[in-house]
Parts: sequence; C-alpha cells; structure tokens
Amino acid sequence: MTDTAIRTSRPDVQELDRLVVRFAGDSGDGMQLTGDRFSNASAVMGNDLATMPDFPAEIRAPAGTLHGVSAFQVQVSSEDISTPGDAPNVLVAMNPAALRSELHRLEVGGTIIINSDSFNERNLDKAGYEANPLEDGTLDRYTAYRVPMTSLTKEVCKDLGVKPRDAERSKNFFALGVVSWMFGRPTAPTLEWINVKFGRRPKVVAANTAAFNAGHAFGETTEMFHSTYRVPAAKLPPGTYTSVNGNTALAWGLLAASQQAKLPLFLASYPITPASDILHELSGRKNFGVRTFQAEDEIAAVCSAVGASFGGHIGVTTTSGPGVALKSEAIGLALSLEVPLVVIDIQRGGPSTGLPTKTEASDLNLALYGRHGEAPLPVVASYSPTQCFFAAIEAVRIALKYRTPVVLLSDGYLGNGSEPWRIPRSEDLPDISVEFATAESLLNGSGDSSVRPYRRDPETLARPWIVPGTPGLMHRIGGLEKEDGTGNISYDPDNHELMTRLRAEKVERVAKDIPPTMLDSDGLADLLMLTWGSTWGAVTSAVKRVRAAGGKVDHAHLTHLNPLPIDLEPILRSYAKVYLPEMNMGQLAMLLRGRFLIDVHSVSKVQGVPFTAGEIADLINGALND
Amino acid sequence: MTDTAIRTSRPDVQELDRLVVRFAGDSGDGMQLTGDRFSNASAVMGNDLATMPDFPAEIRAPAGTLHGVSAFQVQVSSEDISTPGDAPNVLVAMNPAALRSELHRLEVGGTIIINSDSFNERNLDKAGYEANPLEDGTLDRYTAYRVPMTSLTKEVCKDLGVKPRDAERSKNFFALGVVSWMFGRPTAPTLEWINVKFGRRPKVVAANTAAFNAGHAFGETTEMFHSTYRVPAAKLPPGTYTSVNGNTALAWGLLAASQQAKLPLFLASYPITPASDILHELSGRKNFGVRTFQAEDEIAAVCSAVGASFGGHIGVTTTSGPGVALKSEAIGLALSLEVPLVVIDIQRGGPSTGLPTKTEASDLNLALYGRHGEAPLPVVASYSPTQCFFAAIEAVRIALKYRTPVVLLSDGYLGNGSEPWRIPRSEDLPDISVEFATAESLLNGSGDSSVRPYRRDPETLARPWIVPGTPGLMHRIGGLEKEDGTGNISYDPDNHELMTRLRAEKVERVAKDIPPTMLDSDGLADLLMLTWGSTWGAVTSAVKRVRAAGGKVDHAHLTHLNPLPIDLEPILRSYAKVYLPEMNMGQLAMLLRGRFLIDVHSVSKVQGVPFTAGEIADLINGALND
Amino acid sequence: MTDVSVPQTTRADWTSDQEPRWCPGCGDYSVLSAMQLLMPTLGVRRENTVFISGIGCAARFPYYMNTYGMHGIHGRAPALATGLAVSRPDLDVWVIGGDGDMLSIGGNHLLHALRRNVKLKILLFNNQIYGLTKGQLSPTSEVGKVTKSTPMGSVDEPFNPVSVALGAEATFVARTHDMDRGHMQEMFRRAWEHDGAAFVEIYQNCNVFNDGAFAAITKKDKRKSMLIDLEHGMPIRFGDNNERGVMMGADGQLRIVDVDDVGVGNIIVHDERADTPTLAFALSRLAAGPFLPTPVGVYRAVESPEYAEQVSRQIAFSQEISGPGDLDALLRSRTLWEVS
Amino acid sequence: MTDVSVPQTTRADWTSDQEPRWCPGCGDYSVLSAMQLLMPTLGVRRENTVFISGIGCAARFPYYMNTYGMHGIHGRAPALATGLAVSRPDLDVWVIGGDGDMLSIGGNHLLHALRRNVKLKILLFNNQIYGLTKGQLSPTSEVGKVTKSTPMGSVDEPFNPVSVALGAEATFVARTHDMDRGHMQEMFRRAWEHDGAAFVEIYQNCNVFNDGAFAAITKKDKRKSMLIDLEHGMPIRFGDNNERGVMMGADGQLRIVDVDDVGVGNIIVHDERADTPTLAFALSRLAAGPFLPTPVGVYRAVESPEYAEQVSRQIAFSQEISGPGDLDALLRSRTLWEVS
Ligand SMILES: Cc1ncc(C[n+]2csc(CCOP(=O)(O)OP(=O)(O)O)c2C)c(N)n1
Ligand SMILES: Cc1ncc(C[n+]2csc(CCOP(=O)(O)OP(=O)(O)O)c2C)c(N)n1
Ligand code: SF4
Ligand code: SF4
Ligand SMILES: [Mg+2]
Ligand SMILES: [Mg+2]
Repeated sequence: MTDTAIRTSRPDVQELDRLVVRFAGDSGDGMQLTGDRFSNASAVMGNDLATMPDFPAEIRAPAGTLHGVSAFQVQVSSEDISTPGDAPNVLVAMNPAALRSELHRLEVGGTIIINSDSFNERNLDKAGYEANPLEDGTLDRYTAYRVPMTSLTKEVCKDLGVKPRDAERSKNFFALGVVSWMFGRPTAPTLEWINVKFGRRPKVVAANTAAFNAGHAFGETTEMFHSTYRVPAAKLPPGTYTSVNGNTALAWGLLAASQQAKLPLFLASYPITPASDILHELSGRKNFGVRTFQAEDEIAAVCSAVGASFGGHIGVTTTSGPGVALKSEAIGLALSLEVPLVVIDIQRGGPSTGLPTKTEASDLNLALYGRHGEAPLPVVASYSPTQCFFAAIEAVRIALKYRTPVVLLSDGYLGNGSEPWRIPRSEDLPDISVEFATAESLLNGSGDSSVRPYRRDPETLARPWIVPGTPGLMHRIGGLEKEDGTGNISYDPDNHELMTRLRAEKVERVAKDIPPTMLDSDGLADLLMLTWGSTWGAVTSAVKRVRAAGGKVDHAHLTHLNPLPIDLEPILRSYAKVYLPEMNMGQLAMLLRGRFLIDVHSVSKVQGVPFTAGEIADLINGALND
Repeated sequence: MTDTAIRTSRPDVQELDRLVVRFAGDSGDGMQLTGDRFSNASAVMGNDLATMPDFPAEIRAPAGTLHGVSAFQVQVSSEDISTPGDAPNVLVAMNPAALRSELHRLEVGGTIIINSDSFNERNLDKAGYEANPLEDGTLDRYTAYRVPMTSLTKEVCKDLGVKPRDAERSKNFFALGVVSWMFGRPTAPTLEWINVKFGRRPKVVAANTAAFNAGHAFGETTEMFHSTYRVPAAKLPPGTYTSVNGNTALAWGLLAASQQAKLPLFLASYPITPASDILHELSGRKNFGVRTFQAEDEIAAVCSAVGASFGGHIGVTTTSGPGVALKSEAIGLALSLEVPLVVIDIQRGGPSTGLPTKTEASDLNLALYGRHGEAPLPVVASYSPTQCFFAAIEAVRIALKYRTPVVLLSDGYLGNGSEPWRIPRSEDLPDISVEFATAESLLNGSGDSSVRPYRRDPETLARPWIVPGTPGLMHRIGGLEKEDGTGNISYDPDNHELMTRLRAEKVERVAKDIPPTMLDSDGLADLLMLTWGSTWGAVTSAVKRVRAAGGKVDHAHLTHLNPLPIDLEPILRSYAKVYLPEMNMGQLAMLLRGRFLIDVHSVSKVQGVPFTAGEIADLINGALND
Repeated sequence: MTDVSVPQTTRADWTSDQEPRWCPGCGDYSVLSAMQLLMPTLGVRRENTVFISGIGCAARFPYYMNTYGMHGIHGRAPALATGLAVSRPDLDVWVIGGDGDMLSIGGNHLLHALRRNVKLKILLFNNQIYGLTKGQLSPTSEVGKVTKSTPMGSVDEPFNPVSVALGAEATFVARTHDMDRGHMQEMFRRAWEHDGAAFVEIYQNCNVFNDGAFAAITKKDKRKSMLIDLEHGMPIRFGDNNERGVMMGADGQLRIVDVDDVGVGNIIVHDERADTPTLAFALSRLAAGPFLPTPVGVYRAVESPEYAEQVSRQIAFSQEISGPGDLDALLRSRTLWEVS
Repeated sequence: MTDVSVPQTTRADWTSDQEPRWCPGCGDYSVLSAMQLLMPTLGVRRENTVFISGIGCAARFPYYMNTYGMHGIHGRAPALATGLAVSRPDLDVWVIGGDGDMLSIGGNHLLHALRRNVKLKILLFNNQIYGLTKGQLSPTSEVGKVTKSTPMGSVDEPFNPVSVALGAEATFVARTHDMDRGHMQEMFRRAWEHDGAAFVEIYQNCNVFNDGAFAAITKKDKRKSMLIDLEHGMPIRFGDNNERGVMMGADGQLRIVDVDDVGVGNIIVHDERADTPTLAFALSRLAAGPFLPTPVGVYRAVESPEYAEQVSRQIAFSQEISGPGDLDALLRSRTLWEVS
C-alpha cells in the first residue's frame, strides 16, 4: 500500500486521454446518482463518455452486504469513445463490501478512494473480511486514499440543523466533491442540479451542497493527494449535446416516430427489468398523445397493442426475454393479420428468470424463430444508448410500411448506459407516415366492389391498412389462413403455400429499403470483426486500439438482423476471416453460416457483462497472429 | 364417362400390388368410420396399409356444402408401404360436394363409386355444380359407377322397423359393403365390429348390418361392375398385428414409458387440434395410474407438469404449435430447474391459428430456439404412426436421465394416420428407470453435509433428482441463475458462463446415448435424401420406386434433431448432393448448413398436406439427371 | 347515443357474405339472428361497430356480421378489444367468446377488462362445453360430467360466470339465453347502452356435444317456473302465477319463498343500481347450475368512470398543463452543453 | 393431521441458510417469522412441506424456509403447485405470491386452483404495489395512485382479493395483516387445516414503495375501531367497546350500525360454514379499501371434495374395475391379426 502521507506541495496536474471511474457503495448509498452527476459534469466539460450502472437485483439488500453493492462505471475521454471502459483507473469504495466486490476490477496501480469511516468491525464482518484490508497489505498494489467521509459530512452538516442520521445520507456528495476536485470537474452543474432536484426540501439541498463543497475543499486543502488529473474536452462534432441512457432514448424515439408518422402511439407493457423505464418515461409524456397501458400480463400487453394497431394507432409493447416468450403466440397473430406492431426486447441474462439486472444478447433466436409455423418478421437491433432513438424510429417505420410485427432488440447495458448525444432536430427526421385505405383508394380500379383486405401493394407486398370507422370497407380478418386478396378463410393447399411465401417475401423486400452494412474498412485487412447490438461499442474501441498499434482489421456492423442487408454477403466473402463476438453462444453466427455457408467464427461471452475493448483487442491480435 | 351398362358375366378378378381408396362424403356421412373399417378389414387380410383422414375444421358444416366434405384415404398393399398413397385409384363419393372437392385427386382412368341418390338439384346447387356432373361429361375420363345407396339402404331397412331417417344414416355401410365386395375384403371383421360397437343399440346394429350386407350383395348380384380386384397379403414380418394411429400409439408409448421407468405419469394438457386425442386416450387409462389434468390453459398445463416432475412423476404436456408458443417461458423454467419434462407438439399448419386440421412440420425452429436466453434442449421426432410409440418412450428416457425438458415433434398427419403394427412385447422395451437421490446417495462422499442439488453426474452432467418427501435433502431451487453445485442464487459472471456451457454440454452429451442416423444405403449413390419426421414415409416409398427403376439414391433419416447423431456429419460429407424435403421452409436445412457448412439442398412444401411419394420420386429423378 | 343521421338499415345490411359454419341447430344461430335484427334498431353505423372474438365455435361470430371484425386467438379477445377500445373510444366494440375462451384460457383478461371498466360489450356464449375441439370439459361444466377428457366424470367445481364477474368489480352483469330472442336483444341493448364494461352471459345450447344443458330452465313451458326475471325496482317474483319470490334472511342468505307465506312486502326488491354488488351476488348464488330457478336479466348496472374516457382525459389534461408534446423541446429538456 | 412421531423442532430448524434479501423494515419479514414460528407447532415434517412461489419480493419467501421450495416464474405458482399437489397429495404445499404475481399475471391460475379446490395453502402478500420491479401499479392499488407507471394517478379500479376469491368458488377465504403475528399464525393454521384450496390475503406493508398503505386500519391504536374480527358463530361486532356491529338489510345490503340502536339480536351472526358465500361476499364489500372498517379473519371455510383426492379416487376406482394397467393387454385390445 502506497502510504498516503501528507504531501507538502501542490499536486501535479496530469493530463489523461481517458479515465475510467467506478463508484461503488451500498444500495442505499446513492452511487447511481453520484456516478450520474460525475458523468454529467464531465459531459458539460466536453468529454465524450459512456456509462454502465451495475446494481443488484434486490430492491434494498441488507446494508453492508456483498450482494447489496451497487456500482456505476463511467469512462470519460478526450476522444470519441464507445464503451464505459475496461478496468477502472479509479475506484470509489464507500464501504468494505464495495471494496471487496469491486477491487478485482481495478487496474494494477489504480487509485482507490475509500470512505474509511465505514471500515468498522461490523461492516468488515458483513463483507466477509477476516482482517482489515486497509491494514493487511490488500491494497499494496494500488494508490489508496482513506477519507473519513461519513464523519466529515456529519461535521459539516451540524450547523445546518440537519440530524446526524440525515446528514450521513449526504456522504455520497462528499465523495463526489472529492472526485470532482481530483479530476477537475466543474462544480456549478452539480450545485445547480442539487437545487433543482431537491428544491422542495431545503434541508436536503443544504446538506448535499455542504457535503459536496466540503469534499471539494477536502481535496483542495488537505494535501492528501499526490496528483490531480485533467481529461481535456473531446473533439466532438459541433452542436447541442445532452446525455441520455438507452431506455430514455428509445422512449423518445417512439415519440419521434409517432410524430413523424402522424399517428398516435399506444404503448402497452407489463413491467419487467430492465425494460420498465420505457413504460415509465412514456407514462409521463401524455401530452404527446401517447396512451400507455400497464396490462395485466405480457400477453394482454401485446394483444392490446395489436388491437390498437388494428384501430390505426402505432401499437408498441416493451419487455424483456420472458415477456417476449409469452408474447410469441400473439406476435404470430399480428403477423397473420398483417398489422403493424413493434415488440421491444431489452435483453437480460437468461434462460428463465436468469440474471434480471444483467445484460445479454441471447434473445436473437427467439426474435427470429420463436413462433410456431412459418412466421418470419423483421428484426432490428440498436447498438449504442443514443442510437436507440433512431432504432425505435426505424422499427416503427418498417412496421407501418410493411404492416408487420417488428422486433427491436436492445439490452440491459444499452438501456441503462448513457452517453452524450448531439441532439437531432425533428425536422431532420424521416417522414414515416403511411396512408389508411379508404373506399376510394381500395375499391377504385379493382373493378369489383368487394373489400379485399389482402390486396397487396405490388412493391412492398403490404396489404392495405383499413381501420374501423372507414365507411364502406367493413371486413373481418383473423388468424386462420386467409385467401390472398379477399382475406376469406381458406384451407386451399396452394393458397397456403402462396401466403407462406408472400409473408416471407414481404419481409425479404425490406432488404431493399434499409441502409447498407455499416462498414469501417481501410481496404487492407484480411480480418473482419462483425457485430450486432451493443457489442459494437467494445469492438469499435478495440479496432481503434489495434489499428493505432499498426494492426489491420476492419469492422462491419449490422443494425438489421432480418432481413440482412443485401451487401452483407459480398462483404463477408471479401475477408479471409470473419470473427463475430456475441453475448450469447453464437446465435447470429449460426444464421450467417447457414445462410451463406461462410465459416463465420463465433466468439461467445455469456457472463451478464459486456465484452471489454481489451478482450476484443486481445482477440483481434490473436486472430491476426494466427 | 364409361357407360355402366349391366354386364352379363362374372367380373374378372385383377390382382393389384397396391390400391389407394378415398372415401368422401358429408361430415355427417361417417366417412372416417367407413375408411377405418375398410382399412381394418384390409389389415386383417394381411395387407400393409397407411391411412390419412382429412376432415374439415368445422364441427358440422351445413350438410352438402363443399367445406363440409370429410375424406379418408387409405393405401393397402401387398408390399411394405409407408404412405397413404398419392393419387387414389378409387374414389367413393357420397354426394356432389364430395365429388366436386375430391375428383381432381383421382388418377386418370380411376374408378368412382357414387351415391347417385344424392345428386339432386339442391345438393348440386350447394356443391356449386351448374349441371349434373353425372350427365355432362365431367366423368368421361374415369370409370364411374352410380349406385342409389340411400334408397337401397332405406329399402332394406324397412322390414327392420327402422325409421327411414335413421335408416339413411346406415348408407355408409352400404357403401362399405359395395367396396368390400369389389376389393374382396372379408366381411366378418366388419360385421363383428358393428356388433361390438353398437351392441347397446340393437336397431342400429340391425340397420348397419343389413346395409352392409345389402351393399355387398349389390356388388355380387347386380353385375354392374366390370372387374373386382385383389390385393394379396403383404410379406410382413410374422407376429401379432393391430392397427393404430399416431396419437394412440403416442399415448400408449407414454404408458409404456411410465411402466418402464417405474414412475407414475402426469399428463397435463389443454385441448387443441390435432393433439387432444392423446389427452382423451390417457384420460381413459386411469388404471395405469396416470393422472390426466385438463388445465385452464397451456401455461398452466406445462407448469403443472413441471410441478409434478418436481414431485417425482413423469410430467408430460401435449399440445400443438400455438400451445408450444405459450409454453415457452415455462419450458425455460424446467430447463433452468433441470427437472424432467416432455413437451409433445402435434404440429399443424401455421402461423397463428393457421390450418388447425392440416399437417405441417414448421415448429422445429420453435422447438429448438423458441425460448429466451441460451436454452438448448433435446428434440426428438417421430416418423410414422406406430413409431410414435417408441418416440414417446425415447423422449421420456432422455428427459428422465438428463433431467431436462425434451420436445417430441409429431404432426397431424402422423397423429391421425394409422398403419398396421406388429405389437411389441413389453418385456422387450428398454428399462428407463432412474434413481431419486437420498440423503445417503447425495451426501455420502461429498465430504460435506450441505445439500448440493446441482452436484452433477460426471458422465451425463445431470443433477440429482431430489423429490420432496426425502428426509434430509430439503432445498430450494428456482429460475434465477444458480451456482453450480449448491444451486444457490448466483450473479457471478463466471458461474453464469459455466452454467450456460454446462446446460449446453449436458444436451450435447445425449448424442453419445442415441442410435446412429438411420441410413438406407446401397453404397453406390451420390445423392442422399435426408428426412426427419413424417416425410420419412414419402421418401421411403419414392426411394424404393426410383431404385426399382435403376436409380441410385440413398436415404438417411433423423429421429433426433438435437443433439444430432455423431455420425451425421461424415454421412453428409460422403455424398455429392444432399436433398432435404421438409413440410416447412427449410428449417432443418438451415441448421445443418450452419452447423456443418454443407450445402444441404432444401425442398419445401407448405400446403397443409404431406409430400407424395410421386413428388419425391420426381424430385429424385430430377436431381439424378441434374 | 343514437345518431339520427345514420341511414336506415335492415338485417341484410348487417349480414356478411360468409355462410355461417355452425352445426345445424346450434344455439349460436339464434344469437346471431338476435344481433343482426337488433343492430338496425340501435341507430349505429356498421363501420363504427367492431366484433372481436377469440377461438371457438362462438368465436366465429364476427365473420357473419357485416361490420369490422377480428377473429383473434384463443382467450385473448378481451385484451385485443381493450387495445382497440382504449385507442378508439369512438367505436362500439363487442367481444365474443365461449366459456372456454373467456373463462378458461382467457379468464384473466376478462376479469381485468371488467375491473378496469373498459367500454366493451362482452358476450359469453356459455354452452358448458368445448365445442370447436369436439367436446371436452369447460370451466362451466357441471361436476360429474362425462366428456372426452373426463370419461369417469369431471371432478372440477364449475365457475358461475355471473359470480365471477361480480367478484371482479363488473359494473354491468346480465344473463340471458338463446331460446328467447326478445330477451337476448333486450340484454344486448342494455349492454350497448352501458358506459363501461358490460358482461352478458348467454346460456347457449350446443346440440352436438351438450344438448339440452339448459332445457330444464329454458324450455318454453319451464320458463315461468324456472327463470326468475330480474326487473329493476320490482319485487323478485316468479312462478306460473308469480307465486314464488326471493327474500333476504337476517343471516345474510337469500331464500326462495312462497309469496303468500311471507307477504309481498318481504319479497326483496331488485336494485340493479345498488352501490355494492352484494344483492346481485346473492342472486347469482340462488342456483348452482341451470336446473334450479335461475335469475335472468340485468343483475347489476351501475355508473362508474369508464376507462378509455379517463385515459383520454389524462391526455387532454396533460396537454392543457404542459402544452401539446414538442419533440424538440423534449430532447432539450435535460442538462445541455454546446460543442463548437 | 398432526403426526406424533414427528420430532420436535424449533424455529431454527425451519430457517434456511440463506439470508433474507428484503428491504430493512419490509412486512415480509413479519410474515416469515410468523411462519417459521408456527411450523414447529403444526407437528409436520420439513421434508413433507413445500413452498412454491412466483416472482416478486414476496416470492422470495421459499428461499428462507428450510423445507422443499421452488421459486417459479411470474404468476404461475398456483399452476406449478397444482401439479405437485395433485401428483403428491402426501405433501403440504404452500403457495406464495404478491398481488401482482397472483392477481395480475397469475390471476387466472389462482381462480382455477380455487374453483377446483386443490389442496393448496395460498398466501397472497398484498402490498398494493409492485415491489420487486420498483414501484408500479398493482391490481390492488387504489384509484388515483401515483406510481412510476401512473404519474397522473391510476384510473384502474382495483380488485378486492376476497371478493375475487369468493366469486371463484373458493372454499376457504381469510384475511390477515403483517402487524399481528398471532392473527397471521391463526389464519395460516386454519389454512393448513383446511382440506382444499385455502386462500389467505395478507395486508403487507412495502415500506419502500407504498409505506403505510394499511396504517389506517392496522396500526395498534386503530385496530379495535377499524378491524372487524370475524368469528364463527358470533355476532359481527367491533369498535373500541364493541359498540358497532354489522346488520343485513332486507334490501340485501349490509350496514354498519350502532349495536345499541338496533339491538344485539339484529346484528348478523358470522357463519363461515354457510353453504353459499353470500354473506362472506357481502362482508368483503364492507370496505372498498383499507381505510374503512375492514373484516379480518376467516370469511369462509366450507367442506367440499378436495381435488387431488378425487383424482386419486378415480384412479383407485378404475383399477378396481379394470384391474391395474396391463400394457401388453392394452396393446392387444383392438382388432388383432396374425402374420406368420
Ligand atoms: C392457444 C390455443 N389453445 C387451444 C386451442 C384450441 N381450442 C380452440 S377453441 C377451444 C375451446 C372451445 O370452447 P369454447 O371457448 O367454450 O367455445 P365453443 O366452441 O364451445 O363455442 C380450444 C381449446 C387454440 N385454438 N389455441
Ligand atoms: C414474465 C415476467 N413478467 C414480468 C416480470 C417482472 N416482475 C417481477 S416481480 C413483478 C411484480 C412484483 O409485484 P408483486 O407480485 O406484487 O410482488 P411484490 O414484489 O410486491 O412482493 C414483475 C412485474 C417477470 N419476472 N416475469
Ligand atoms: S359443436 Fe356445438 S357449439 Fe359448436 S357449432 Fe356445433 S352445436 Fe354449435
Ligand atoms: S420493495 Fe417493498 S415489498 Fe419489496 S422487499 Fe422492499 S419493502 Fe419489501
Ligand atoms: Mg363452449
Ligand atoms: Mg406487491
């Protein structure tokens, strides 16, 4: 353990390209909030950043226990980054349990800031420490700073008339103050935010402000710290920025889609981690005309969304894996009815209840194949928190235009992670509006006056969207096989084959209508890293790193999993090796191999945590030296 | 139309290798029963045979309409056959609708036996005939016999004191009598059956007997018919035979599995076509100790089966596609709990409600991939009606031994189709019993006294089956990720990866424990026909036909779809061409291509009806000449 | 609700071009005629009328109405319909299903639609059997019933659909039967008038798999003595000469009595508008099955805020306070910073 | 049922090695202690006791009991438990779930388990909120409730779990609350004694997302005036001095009255064993939510054939008539022919 002897001179200011800080404490310690504030202050300074909350499944596990530890990791950078970083450079540990559960992640030689007040016997015990790690050499390989945060916070709050128990709750702001000073983060945004957030409770404002200032001052004055650090602003494209996590971006994307389609949104969901926040966000946006419906279960949720779509709204349902499984049958109905529907899956660790608060990308098979009968549908996946906004618009666009259910895959890591976002202007968003059929549009030119609800658009193969209330177009549709054109029940063998092929062909035609594969190529590589979903982030970082070291590697990314972009096959064929890292056991790899008979190499990680850029860089280097 | 002039001499007796008869009439005309009786009499004569009922989705569609036509096709043969035949040689048409909807299937030059009484204006109208097909040349290309079945039946019943309306109901027995005479079927089995079946209603026995005899006599005496036919007995292996359809065989297989496992069966199902008959059959077999439970829905069905398995019973649930979709989430639970469970899917046409009474094999993807998270499980498929018996035992065997859910795929065609069956002796069936854990077996040797419900068998990787009621082994399990060994909830990343891989590996290990690929090879072919499920029948027939004509083709069949037999890959690699016909859009083909990077050629038919041997023979010939 | 500008229609206008595919003699035909004949009298437009069903014989109903219609999936009609009714409060949404569809697999959706008071007109065709799948037990089949899935007789206690609905906070609950077109039409009309979830149980004969299940009470000559006609504000009396009546005991149990024995004054007066469903529930318990005197008519009809309307109101209110949604403003509603 | 050969146990024997992971102060802890303390008094064996739950905070309960246990999937505990109880009638099967688990997603399974009268002891932890998913509306949340998913207040009418259970033919229905260990234990014991499906609603405080939801009636000083203790065969009275009572009106509605005003003789006598659940239902309607005088205790407890037992009986009976299943005979039970 580096001795934290009191220094006598001003600390040096070191400049860093990037910095990864991990805040860890008890569930009740407010670590998510602390991390979020630190990120925000960094964003305002112009850093690029990416965050990853990591909290326990329990609501409030007993204080001080290992399973009650809640952590928040953020990478701030002077460059364009795409992950919350691999090994943290700095760990803030509010109690022994946090230290114990998080220390292994820290880079060797990293910095630890510890709330030394919490290292009493009871807490050490709860964390399962036999000896005090602050004293037994555990921290030898790190730079550890022991700060009596609890007592200092209580002290500074004394004069404010805040009770000690309440004051203690502000200790996270003390920690934030210390870290803010250490890394030269501006204090104004945090102070302002405290005012707005707790405005209605003046004592809380006072305590948090005092604690934050005290922490900052502690860094400044105690001369405990050897160095402070600066991460200069990133060279991001000019514009107005904000910071959002994937679930919020996704919810906003749905609102944007509703605006751009000129149709009201109907969101029917049943709460489930990590998707519930989308329901929460949209429930608070009723002025956008969105109807949110907390259904009695997932089946009711998807069915009511289908009912709303039948009625001419944009029917959307959000959930996670177990919910998608339950919705299978009704998604099949929407597919057979050929009505728009968007099913959003914020993936988490499976199977069964699995790891509800952890991330995974193992629902791709379910999205592609999880229905009885031949039931193909388009699948779209978002790849970064803010890109969830656009992915939502794209999913709605396809659903409306092709009258089909669409599955949009996100995951817990994207949903909870945030990053800066150059705010788009709504005038730059695509017009995704479609027409409802009217008696004139449908019957004219058909030469007969009977309603043909399955008369298809020759280009898209979409059937007309005839909403109840339209005079003259009354008709009945259902889940039994229908005659093409008339929509009447048909048991005719050839018609069934025709409809099966038409439904498949309709989905295939979407391929003409989607962007090409995202390809980052310098034209010289033999190795292609292929990604979908959130793995994009780690691979983007890793590819940069490897290239910086002279390695030749390209990166292709898929935003559409079904249908696949038309240019994918030639791209894949132009590389000697294709590696495909997935947070599953190789689901997309299997699909591509089967489709193209190309030996796509699958790389799996199924640990509830995303790939790190380091892991991928090692993988690439291994493949290059192979 | 061949004139059915009265002949003056005994008809010739022609010998046939095989004969395909199709009985068609109104839903209320008893065609299923008639066909069934004809088949039975043929079986008793020693013919091999295969049947295919084909009835409407409606319970009782209005009499005389096209959609109310119910048909039954049977092929009887002097050889070992595997399909109910392609184009029928003989069509029995009880009314105009039956003629209209079925005539197109008949081979050119085929024989039609018509109930001429029913060709009145009203019925012609309902069938949509503008002119009477008996008179307008429609039947010119066939040999048509017009028999006034209704009036003759009424006539013969008059003296029995049977009311004309009731007598009319016996006209199908008249038809059966005619056909029985024409094809030299024995009368005794049918007469005996009438006695047993209707014994409690003497008037019905009398009417049916009289009608049947009258029909037979009509053939014998009216000299209307030019020829009669004989299909000699097939050279089947010696033994005692009976005739069963696939659903009955499957139900009996479950009873056999229960006996061979020495464990009670718990069948929980929700009715659905075409699976309900399994529930019905087992509900009537309570003396076998089977508990049948008609649950409130499919989810309750599968869950209660899981509950029963937890308690040490063999938990089984039967359903069709929509039900499997609903059961997805709970199957994932069973997989995570690692308890035995057998899910039986009698596949029908999809997607959604689809074609409930028609067959299809399009739930393979759902069986393999239809769960969230990484959730692999063994999949077994039956390939002929009687083989359903053994497939059921096999599915239970794997479920019990590996403590895993197993999906058993059958289909509507197998479920309703029947064939002769050389009855196995129960002493020849495999012992599939497994041990429950006891305190001694589980705790001994482990060196610690804590219950480790996930301590795995090193060979199978199965965990112990600890049933409630066992002293000393109380434990709690659930769908959250568990620590290997202890089964305690674990959010540990490495443990999750380990458990994911263990669950997959456990399923893979089943491959060591299953029979090799069924391969029919003469060692000279370049072309392999690969099959799974009921397509086995048509391909077996077709391969015989092609070989008989000198073509070189081999046939491999898969009874296990996951894991695949170990010898499959080398087999596939040893052919220049592999063709895989499926009643879906190529689901297994995609899997094999992805797995082995072999260009397996998919052949699809999605029409609610099975491939015919003729179609497959054409396909083979095409491939050979390619 | 009746819109005078609606053109006059006849039964033919409400009849689709699809031929019904029920068994000859099925009670479903009577319900269909009742509905097709009622519609022209309601003054509604066909294009504003939607029938949504699950799966089963009854669930084929929408195909035969010349309105908008959806034949959904088994059990989910109330959920499908809830989505439509909440997003399109301008439509009349009818929900059709059998006893299996809406009380077995779909029981939960029915319950939740009722408690939420979504404006749906829900018709439960109770034939006490699974028709379409050819004769298994349903959750309303009586104990001991021999069916394909219960060859030794059922051991399941059946639901009483009226009790279930009342237990689930239903605001409108009625019962009718397929032998009386006028009564059916009256109940359907009342359901249509109700501003909220209206639940109507129809005793419907399945002449193929459960023939005569209701004959003991619905046959013409039995109706007077076996059907207790509920009429709001009237003493609850029945019998060939109205000689019997229903009385509430101090022990909290209803009793059937001879009116003469207790005096008319002691016969309970039906109050369909009572705040609590206590009396309605008690009435639903009078007969455990359709073989004792059984109340038909409107058990309960109370006013209570309708769901879709409240959802719409929250939207309007929120637009009133916050202004209509402005996407650009929303995207800029959090901490912002500029990069130049 | 008490087996004298069962070894004496203590609370510790019934406590598993897993540390409860509820929030400090959660009402679930009280229920757990009540159960762990009750168990040694029942004279049952741990290995014959099984707890099965769905998903939710409450549903973690099984982990903490040193018995057999299964933490199932959301909403399906009654179905999982039905399979176990029907196949293993020798076990005591307890079912645990929250208001979301058993009344929202799992409502239907609960209803069907109740109507079938499967021998299950079903404990509904009603905290009127979704705890585990951090604070959304539940089907028992009151109208107007502001939650994460209803920021403008809920517009959903809640279920009354006791009414729902009674509407579903439940044979045993009780209500208790987490502030009174003795009362909980009494209700659990009664549920355990019941030969059929026993349903117990527990008012349970979620101090994080819905603190004090029941305080108006369960706080120590409120109990006398706000909780109506139901006791079989006793007039239904309550109040600090037992001064208030419940009376049935001739209009079929219950009323709370001053005992002195009407006379004790007119106070209704509680009859938990009444054939019909009419009175029990009426009692469940006295308070629309936990803020008016609310009956607690056993609403209904009637004997009715138990499901698993009847299933077993059919098996025994069938073996008696047809002999135990003989596979070889079965395979030969249809038309046979010989090929030689
Ligand atoms: C998910 C699913 N499960 C089962 C079925 C099969 N099924 C169709 S209708 C029906 C029940 C029919 O009974 P009921 O609802 O009473 O209607 P009825 O036919 O008697 O009018 C069943 C089990 C299905 N179509 N879908
Ligand atoms: C199929 C499925 N849907 C949703 C969830 C998410 N989920 C878990 S518990 C729960 C509700 C919790 O509320 P309640 O049942 O009242 O239990 P409490 O936590 O309040 O004890 C939900 C929605 C899930 N685990 N599975
Ligand atoms: S089976 Fe019964 S309910 Fe169905 S159509 Fe026939 S008679 Fe009607
Ligand atoms: S969230 Fe509520 S119910 Fe859940 S453990 Fe915490 S206090 Fe208890
Ligand atoms: Mg029915
Ligand atoms: Mg709750």
